[in-house]
Amino acid sequence: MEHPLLEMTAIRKSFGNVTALEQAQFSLEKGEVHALLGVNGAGKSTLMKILSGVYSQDEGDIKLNGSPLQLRSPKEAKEQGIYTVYQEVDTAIVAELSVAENILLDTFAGGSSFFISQKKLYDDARRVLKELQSDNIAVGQKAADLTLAEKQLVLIARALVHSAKIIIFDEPTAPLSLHESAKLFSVIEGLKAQGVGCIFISHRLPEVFEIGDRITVMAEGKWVQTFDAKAASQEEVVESMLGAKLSNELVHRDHEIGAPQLIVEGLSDEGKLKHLSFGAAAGEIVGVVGLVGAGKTELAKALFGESKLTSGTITLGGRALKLKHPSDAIKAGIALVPEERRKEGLFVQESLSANASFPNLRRFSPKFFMDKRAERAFAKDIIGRLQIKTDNTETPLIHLSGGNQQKVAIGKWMSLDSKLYLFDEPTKGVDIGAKVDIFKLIRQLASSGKSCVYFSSEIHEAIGISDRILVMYNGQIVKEFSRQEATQERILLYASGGKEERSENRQQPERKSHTVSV
Amino acid sequence: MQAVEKKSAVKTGSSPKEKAIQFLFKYGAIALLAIIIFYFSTVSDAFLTYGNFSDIMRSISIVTLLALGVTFTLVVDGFDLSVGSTMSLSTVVTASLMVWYDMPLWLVLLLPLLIGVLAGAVNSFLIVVLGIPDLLATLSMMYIVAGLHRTYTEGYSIYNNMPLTSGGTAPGQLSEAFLWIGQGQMLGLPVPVWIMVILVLVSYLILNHTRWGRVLYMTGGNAEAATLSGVNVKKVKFTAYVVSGIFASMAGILFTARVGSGQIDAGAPLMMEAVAAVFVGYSVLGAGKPNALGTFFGAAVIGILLNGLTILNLPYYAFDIIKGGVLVAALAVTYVYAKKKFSKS
Amino acid sequence: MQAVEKKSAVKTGSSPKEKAIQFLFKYGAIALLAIIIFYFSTVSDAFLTYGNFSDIMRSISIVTLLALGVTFTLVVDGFDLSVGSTMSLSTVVTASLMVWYDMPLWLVLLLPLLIGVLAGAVNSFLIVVLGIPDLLATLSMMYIVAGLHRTYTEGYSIYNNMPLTSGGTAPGQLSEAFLWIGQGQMLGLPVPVWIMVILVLVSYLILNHTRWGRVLYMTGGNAEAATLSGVNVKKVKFTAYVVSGIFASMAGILFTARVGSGQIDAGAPLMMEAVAAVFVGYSVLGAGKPNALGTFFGAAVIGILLNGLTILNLPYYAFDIIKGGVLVAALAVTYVYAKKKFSKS
Amino acid sequence: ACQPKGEVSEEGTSDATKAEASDHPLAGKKVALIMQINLGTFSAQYIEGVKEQAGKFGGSVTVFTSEGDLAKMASNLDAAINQGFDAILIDHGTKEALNQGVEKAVEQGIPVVAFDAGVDVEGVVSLEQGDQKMAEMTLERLAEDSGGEANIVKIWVAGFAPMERRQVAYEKFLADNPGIKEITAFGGATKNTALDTQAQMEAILKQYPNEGDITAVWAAWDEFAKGAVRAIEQAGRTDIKVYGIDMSDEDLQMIQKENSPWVASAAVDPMDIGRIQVRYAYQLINGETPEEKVVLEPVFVDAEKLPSEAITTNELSEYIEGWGASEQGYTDDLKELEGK
Ligand SMILES: Nc1ncnc2c1ncn2[C@@H]1O[C@H](COP(=O)(O)OP(=O)(O)OP(=O)(O)O)[C@@H](O)[C@H]1O
Ligand SMILES: Nc1ncnc2c1ncn2[C@@H]1O[C@H](COP(=O)(O)OP(=O)(O)OP(=O)(O)O)[C@@H](O)[C@H]1O
Ligand SMILES: [Mg+2]
Ligand SMILES: [Mg+2]
Repeated sequence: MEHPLLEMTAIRKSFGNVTALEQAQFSLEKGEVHALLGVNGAGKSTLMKILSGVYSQDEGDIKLNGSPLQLRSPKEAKEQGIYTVYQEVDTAIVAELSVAENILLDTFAGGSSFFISQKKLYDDARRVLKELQSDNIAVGQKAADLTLAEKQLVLIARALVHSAKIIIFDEPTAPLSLHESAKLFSVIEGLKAQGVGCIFISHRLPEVFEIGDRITVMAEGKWVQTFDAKAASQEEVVESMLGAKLSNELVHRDHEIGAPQLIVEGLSDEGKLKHLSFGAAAGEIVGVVGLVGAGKTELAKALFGESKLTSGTITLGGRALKLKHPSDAIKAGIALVPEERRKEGLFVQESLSANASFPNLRRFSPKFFMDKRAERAFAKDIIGRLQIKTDNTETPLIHLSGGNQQKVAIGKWMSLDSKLYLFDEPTKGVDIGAKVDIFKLIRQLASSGKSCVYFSSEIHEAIGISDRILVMYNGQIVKEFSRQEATQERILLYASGGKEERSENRQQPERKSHTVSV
Repeated sequence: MQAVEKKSAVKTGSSPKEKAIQFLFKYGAIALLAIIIFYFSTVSDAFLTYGNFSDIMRSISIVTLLALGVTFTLVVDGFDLSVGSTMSLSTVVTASLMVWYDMPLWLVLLLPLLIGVLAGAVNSFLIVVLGIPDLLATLSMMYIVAGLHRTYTEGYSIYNNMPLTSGGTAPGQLSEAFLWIGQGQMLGLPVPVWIMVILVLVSYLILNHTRWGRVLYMTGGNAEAATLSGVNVKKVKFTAYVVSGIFASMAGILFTARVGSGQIDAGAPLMMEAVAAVFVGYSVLGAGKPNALGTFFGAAVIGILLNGLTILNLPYYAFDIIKGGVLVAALAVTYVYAKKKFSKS
Repeated sequence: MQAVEKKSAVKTGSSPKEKAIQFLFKYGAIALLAIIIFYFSTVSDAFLTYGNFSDIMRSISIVTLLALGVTFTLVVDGFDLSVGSTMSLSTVVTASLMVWYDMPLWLVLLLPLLIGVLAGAVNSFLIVVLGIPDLLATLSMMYIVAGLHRTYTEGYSIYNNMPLTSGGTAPGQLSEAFLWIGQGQMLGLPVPVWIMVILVLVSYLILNHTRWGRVLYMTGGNAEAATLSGVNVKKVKFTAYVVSGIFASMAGILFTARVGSGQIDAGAPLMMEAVAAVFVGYSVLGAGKPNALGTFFGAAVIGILLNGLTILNLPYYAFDIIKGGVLVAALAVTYVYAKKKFSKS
Repeated sequence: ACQPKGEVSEEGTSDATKAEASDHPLAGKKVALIMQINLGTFSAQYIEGVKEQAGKFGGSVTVFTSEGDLAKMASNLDAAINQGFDAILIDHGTKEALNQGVEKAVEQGIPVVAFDAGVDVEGVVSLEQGDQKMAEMTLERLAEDSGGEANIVKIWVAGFAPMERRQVAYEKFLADNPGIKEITAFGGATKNTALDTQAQMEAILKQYPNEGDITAVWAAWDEFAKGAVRAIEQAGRTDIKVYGIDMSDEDLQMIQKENSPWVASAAVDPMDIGRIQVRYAYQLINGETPEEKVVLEPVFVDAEKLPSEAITTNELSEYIEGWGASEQGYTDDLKELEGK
């Protein structure tokens, strides 16, 4: 029999004493789309980075068309025809350069020509964008001016420039709308037809089943199982990913919803937000969902005094607020757990205790001088209450795992008695175990009478935790669901700008359990 | 899209090499200083005397004040290249207030400080409001303030009873009380040393043991997170630059009192030295960040080296090699350690 | 972790204010230069003459070479503070090779370039291998190289038939052929102007029209992306610092040829000026980033201003105010525009 | 720009001379002053001398700054030629850097007068301080004061033509006076020369702590002397005397201070240098051919001769013979021009 296009066997990779991959394996045929699934941190990206020459494996073999291969740099991988669309868009885009230059970026490092003709550059870039049906993107503009989705398309275009043998798509659809995803799939179909092998990583199961031929599941750095996409069911795959059936144990609530607490009316800002009105009661968890780029983060920041409002009012506990700066919001009793915790929420080089005490320093320095004992005591208290895994209040946060860091980002608000908590994607990049802890925490806050607003693009999680769900699309709230009404399909429909009248009959509510994203 | 969170490979030093690096990081600078002092004292009896050390301390007092200001801006992740010029301006203004205008001492001490405040305020306007990066904004200010101070004196240094361009001689003199600040003694130590020690301690207390210090460090560590924790980052940066300006003008006042005249361009050469002192200070006791005690220590190391090398009769032109070498060593220890600690594999 | 790049609300200038800012960003610098030239030429007939302009061009040639080197390091998102010292070292070495050792011209031109390569290599060792931030590494190198060049000459400047410390006089002289580089004329233009123009054009072509240029800009724009595209970022940074060192030593050679002797500390005052030229260059034609033509333009603006201001008989001590003012204006245009464009809602 | 008492008009060009600009052939001339270094009191006084004299002749002065950079100085010289000045004065610099420009000026018929620049072009008047003489004057006094037996510290730096001329005299003097021994020498022309010298001198004093270890300090430049004097004063060492060269007004204040260790200096009045230089320039403008090498007579300033009350260099001529009263460079024509 002919050799498979690609074969990776018994791959091991560790970073210091973290083992990211152990006994990982993967294979790919010509003209096949092979999907790679696994929870956060399962090692998907790491495996692909080994394949693309960013890391080199500690152990294990890679064979291309049956012949063994050592990939020491991204350049060597490219010389073998292996191209990658990286998950973290901004690590691969050079914002200062033009779109055309970004698309043809790989040709600069290894190329042979010395002078570069701008015209040829633009022509080549246009040709590829046309293939992607995205020739509305001007090739001369700076990449910095693109939207996230457009940047993603540029990265995809970059892989298409070359006659690739293998293209790795690491979560390419995360920032794309349904329509844009559909365009991408037709491109992938085209690649298949040309005999290119595609590796496709995604957390959205439906599309994995739509585009994939085979599905491989990874967990904890190991290969778990490989399915035939036509034959397998979504439940099987999820079970294989989690090592257990997905339980709905979260869906328990025992607290009372009280009087209205937050009232927002007609809120608009200078950017994306247009005329939003909603509210949240004491003890209520309100989910705000929407696709990436819908404006959830903007809304959270607007409620926190981070952006300039052009109209609208915010009332909290009966008091109208004028928020010029986050400090006003904090004084009024609002806390924000921001989306990008390392950038916006935490001081990762500083100790846990310094982070925990920071929003309310006055409490820890009654006489101007810091009372370090009180600070440490408080940090210990937080560690206990949130079950943060660390041995010491003075360790810099950079040594904590993502989930534990996120707990600190929440815990730092515990020194204040806030009325309203805003959570922006609090489970982003957090593993399953920590996720459950965080949900519990949010629940606890709600039971003690706080209002919580939960911003997320993980729709099923929002359904799980929220009492009420608002759907955002393009800076507006387009629909409100009670928990009972909310299904993933209905929400997704509104979130991608659709309306229910036309499609309601086709969406089968019982498929809810199939469409799980992890 | 999530951040790639990387855990440090090794938390507690394990291999001997790691341990050695960690030791160097914590005590390297202090060990180095001890060795230097020991060496010089074997070479010359004059070195390890009370008198010589009080002279060394006095000789570093001006640069230390300047460096304390730089420390504050570095703490908030800024950078102030204009301190040298601000010090020059303050030097000539201080002298001119006495020599040209015969002003009372309190005004002579107050007005230069206001100039420092103003310089800091303009710096922060450029940085915070216009959004010009710190380095570039303060570089421009360095030129502007230097030009202003020369224009103010028309290129002259200012000294007692100097002749005026308009004819006649200047009415005033630097008063004894004023000169005492730079040249006097108190309780067995030169007054500039007292001033320096007090300001170092105050800066240390503020930076390491008060609410403000915490806010400054946290702002420098992550301005965005500080904003979202309720800190007005603009105000904090403003404060840091103003403090830096004030320290620079105090350095200028001290310089005038020490030298007994308002020398033109006095501060320019001290700027780089102050920056060097702060960075050598990074490596003290493993702080790895700007800190007041480290800054003092950095200035002291450089001062002691220069003093010792003069005693050794090393030619003056080799001093810069030593100065740069110490700086590289301190930086290497700090950053090689940091790289090990937060290594990206 | 990703940068928060938000789209400008308005892509094509819509409100008059936006348009004005955009216009300023693109043509502000050039308009300013035109106005300056026009103004000076109305004031003095001597200003707008061929002779005066060729003199201005010659006067900026040295600083432009230095600034081109700085441009390369800034393109890769570095910073080279050591160029001034490297230039000083190259100046005295060039002169000494002729005066002390009577070497043939080709060696006299080659050896200083090797010194530039070496300085660049040490810089990149500190930065790339040890991980010391660019600014600090090159600051240390600034001291070390400055010390080295003084030690090399024992503090002397080097001139024809100078007396030697060992007794006797030096055997050599700066040759006519060598001096021609700095003082000669060719096709109606001074030789230094030819050298400058050629190097500016070569730098421009390399940076903007070749593969290498893209690799350099790419590395500076996003080192991680460059790595993923197969660029060896360390090598690229290394190259940029070496190029910077070479430019600095060319500036030193040119200085020696222009001045006819190896002056000590010749480069130190030019460093800041070179940096200023590069930053003024950011604002030319809306580049918003370091670029060779902009750098030349920046040096020219400063040179023309200084020339014109002397014609106006402005006091010499006020020049720095103007220099700083131009720098602030250029920076303000660049960064206010950048802020508008990527304004954080 | 902020000096008090601005009653007298600020620039050299006074109203009185402007009125006659039209009727005298030598009136209304534009003079360019090209300087290598222009900071500090010495330079400021020198500029003032130039402006004063030019003002008296009804001319105006433009100062070109070079910040110590010879290349810039050469460029400034070019600019001055282009801009059509009537005369060019040069202060310091080197022959190699300036000869080309000076030749160009002479070709175009622009008179050039250089001070301490080492320029040698035909038709150019070169002024030079009597550097060797100044060194000799101070050293002789040193020998006299110490009775021929002394341990001295030399503060000197290489790399400047005047410094090197002084060094020649110094070495000859040591050879001739075996009783006088140099125990150590240092010195650096840094940007903060006086202060750095002070710190280094402090270290030297620590090294030689006993009375009599050091008899005297010989400073080849007043910036060095200033630093040394401060260090000695603050260490309370009354046994060490300081001898310096180049005295500016600021130094005078230090010399006059009670119990100052600074006992003598030799110098040419910086204002006089400026004045004389302008006079020669006007001689050249006037078509005369003065001698091409002019040595400025140094004056020995002896602390003992100074009065107890503080004086400035403007009044120094009352106590020190020959100060500020140099008539060098005057001709009858010039006297007449000034007199009007
Ligand atoms: N450079 C690194 N240094 C240290 N640890 C790393 C590094 N890169 C990845 N890891 C760790 O390796 C494990 C696997 O990460 P990887 O990014 O491959 O997961 P993933 O399956 O792609 O997850 P996701 O779905 O969130 O993208 C994680 O525990 C991660 O923290
Ligand atoms: N042009 C862009 N380039 C790169 N990243 C972008 C761009 N636009 C938005 N992003 C990133 O995409 C994410 C979502 O953007 P935005 O804040 O507009 O929407 P959102 O509704 O909050 O989405 P999210 O689901 O991420 O919370 C943010 O992390 C933002 O940094
Ligand atoms: Mg991943
Ligand atoms: Mg968001």
